[in-house]
Amino acid sequence: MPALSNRLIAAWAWLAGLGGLAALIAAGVGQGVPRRAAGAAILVLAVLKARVILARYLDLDRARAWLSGFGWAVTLWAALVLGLYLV
Amino acid sequence: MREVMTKSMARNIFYGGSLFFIIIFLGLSAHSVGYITSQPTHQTLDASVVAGKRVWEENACINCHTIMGEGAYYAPEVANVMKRWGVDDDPEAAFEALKGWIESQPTGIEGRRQMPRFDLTDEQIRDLANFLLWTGTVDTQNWPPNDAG
Amino acid sequence: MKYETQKIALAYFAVAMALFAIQVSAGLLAGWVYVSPNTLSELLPFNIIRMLHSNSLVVWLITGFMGAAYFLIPEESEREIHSPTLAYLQLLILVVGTLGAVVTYVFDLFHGHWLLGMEGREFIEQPVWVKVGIVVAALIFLYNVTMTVLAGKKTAITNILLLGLWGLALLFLFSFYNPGNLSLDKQFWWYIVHLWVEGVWELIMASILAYLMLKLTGVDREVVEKWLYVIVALALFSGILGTGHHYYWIGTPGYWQWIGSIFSSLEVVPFFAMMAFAFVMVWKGRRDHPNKAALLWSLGCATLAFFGAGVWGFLHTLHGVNYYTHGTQITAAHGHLAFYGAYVSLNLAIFTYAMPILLNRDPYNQVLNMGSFWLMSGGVVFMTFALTFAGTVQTHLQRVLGENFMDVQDQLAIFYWMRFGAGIAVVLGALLFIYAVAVPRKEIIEPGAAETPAE
Amino acid sequence: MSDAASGSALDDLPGELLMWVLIVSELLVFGAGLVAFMAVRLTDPAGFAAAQDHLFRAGAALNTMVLVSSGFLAAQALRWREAGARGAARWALVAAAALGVVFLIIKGAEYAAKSADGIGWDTHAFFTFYYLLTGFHAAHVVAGVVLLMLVAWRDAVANIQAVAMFWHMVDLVWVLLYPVIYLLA
Repeated sequence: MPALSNRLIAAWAWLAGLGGLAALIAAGVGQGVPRRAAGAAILVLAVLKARVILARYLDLDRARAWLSGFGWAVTLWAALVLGLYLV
Repeated sequence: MREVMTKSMARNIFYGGSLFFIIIFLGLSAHSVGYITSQPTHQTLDASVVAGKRVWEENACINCHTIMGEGAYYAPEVANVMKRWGVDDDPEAAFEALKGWIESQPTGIEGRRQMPRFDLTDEQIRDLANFLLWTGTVDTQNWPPNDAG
Repeated sequence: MKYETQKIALAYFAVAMALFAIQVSAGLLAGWVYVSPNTLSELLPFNIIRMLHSNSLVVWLITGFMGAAYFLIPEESEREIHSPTLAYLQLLILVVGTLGAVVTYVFDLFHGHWLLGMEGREFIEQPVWVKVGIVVAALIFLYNVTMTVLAGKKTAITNILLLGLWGLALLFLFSFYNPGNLSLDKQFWWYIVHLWVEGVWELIMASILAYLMLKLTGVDREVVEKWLYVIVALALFSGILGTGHHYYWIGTPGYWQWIGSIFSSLEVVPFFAMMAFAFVMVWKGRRDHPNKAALLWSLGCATLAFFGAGVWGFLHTLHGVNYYTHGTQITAAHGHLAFYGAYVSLNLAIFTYAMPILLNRDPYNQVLNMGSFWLMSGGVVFMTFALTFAGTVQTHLQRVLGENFMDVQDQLAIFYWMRFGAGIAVVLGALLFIYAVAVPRKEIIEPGAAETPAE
Repeated sequence: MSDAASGSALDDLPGELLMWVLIVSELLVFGAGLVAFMAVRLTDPAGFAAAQDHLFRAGAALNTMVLVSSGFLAAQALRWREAGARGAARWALVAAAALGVVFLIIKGAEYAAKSADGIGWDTHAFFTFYYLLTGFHAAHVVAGVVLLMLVAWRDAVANIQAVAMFWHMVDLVWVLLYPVIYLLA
């Protein structure tokens, strides 16, 4: 088997870790984790995961301007969702 | 300069993507047919209602009226006309009201929109009334917003 | 004209323009009945006038598309049309069918007859025998053009055009299916109406527009065809599920409200892309084509389609809005500008481009033609605004306040007068257009003269 | 368009431009759908929360792992194919597709459990959105599995790249959809 890409392995590890963390936070809501803070944290984690996919899987780290453009769009979207969640 | 788009790939994406959406659309269409035919209104669809629909079509009613909001916009909505007339729970009254209406046309009043005189038999009027009563019972997600149609 | 059989298009365009004249005249008459309702109310009631107006529109647009196909396919595939005889036979069938439908409507012949009588579902009122004739004509047409393309060069333009025309014909088959359940009837009726105008017709439109851009601007075929794929991809990706915006209130499941709202909101994107495409091509293009009128119609088509089909469609496509505006004059406003911008202008663009070539007389007097563009477009745009205001007032009075339909209509009289005035401009523009392209104007032009004398 | 966009920022985008058009369109569709979901939730927060409790969160978390792992394999396949390792690339694509099937099996089990509980799309507004959004996403997964197998067979670099981009888009949509539908209590 040819060598695996370390950058992709790192991306995969990040995605797995962030996803697991989000699941843990959500599971903790019944056990004392404040609901609103948990919601915010879950959405921040979602934005981070999206950025990892855009940068590493979709190779946008070779086009930084596009990466930040997509990053902003996803962030604004998450802010909108969070706003709707918190009102 | 790097080629940002090749024609063959553009073609493949077009055909593949269209196929994808067509399949989803057909799946949802099939589901909708199943939904419509499982509604109570599908059970109450009797021969008279179907005959009434035919009367509706043969006289090109839809080219003045709307039914469920579709048609011409020259004359009132008819999907809820029986409710507007207050006869939606009484087929006999619905028949009488419709017969009275049709036979009083055209009014000939100057400056008023004229409904033509349609020479319908009592049976045809009864079928048409049943069709309109039936249409009023379809679950249209609460449309129209009010009795004005 | 490089290929002899391109001449077939001339007959198709002539029939199309004759029907165009009938269509706008019937429209004007209907507009007059709106302001003076007793007119002809016993001889030719409103519903018959409207059938003439809408049916002749559909038939002339399709005849124009077919003529356009006969005109551009020989050039694209570098082959003569497979069989000119079949092409003329097909036109004959269409003309007989159209006349048959008109006579049946006007005199209400064979009332209620299953084969000969008028069918009475909106836009597909043709008697069954005419429908069969349409299918036969469509089969002849598809056989003829497909054989031509298969024997010759295959380009993206002909591929997309053929796909659109095949889709048009196949979807028409749903006009033979008329279930007793009104909800089912409507569900599949939209398979024809929506999947035509917001589906396969867009393919035809985009490919003809691409052909015109190729000829008028001299931009590379490679570039034009890539754009074409992007546009048609966007059109079908949004348009197919966009059908959901007709499934809000007809007894179909509630989920269509969300599918319809989201996908049909995106239907504006392909129209924007078409407009961007047309303007970018003209800017990029190095060719200074003498047929300025064809260029004007092409750009006008892309622009008005964007506003009529795109923007005016979006205005009332979200189900929360549509709940109140459905079936009001807002729909009429959208319908008029969308059909005019997308499909009428497209046909007139290809007529304007092709007629001088077919009649072997270019360059020619374009001022009248360009004048007709501004007159007609101005008229339709004004009509659209008048009907949009009428629809807004109607929505408020009837749907929000619950006032009686006829009482509301009486209050809209001023807008209907404005619409009638706009209609006069449109009819004059249409007649001017037909005159400008059909009547040869003998002009002595020095070879290489920079300008036509009329300019 | 290459001509029209010469020297423009579009040249910087890695991969087929039309794939990026597709990615943006899909993000718009799902983004709008999720925002609509959150907006409708405001009309009945308690009902939405109660409905959400019927969801199988552990399965969805597992599916996140499945999809991002599959995405990894697709990305790795492209690298390998570019480096000339065709055999390895093919196996990675087949494995990515297999994980897609695993995703669908878990999703199918989830739908079957809902159905067994008598829950359908019209039980509650929550479930209408749940089925529309996850169902539309699952349809993309089905298409992705077919495409991955297709390019494992017809393995030109451009083909693998386009399909990998599609697959990453499916991933991307899932990491945005999963938290909103399953986790925001």
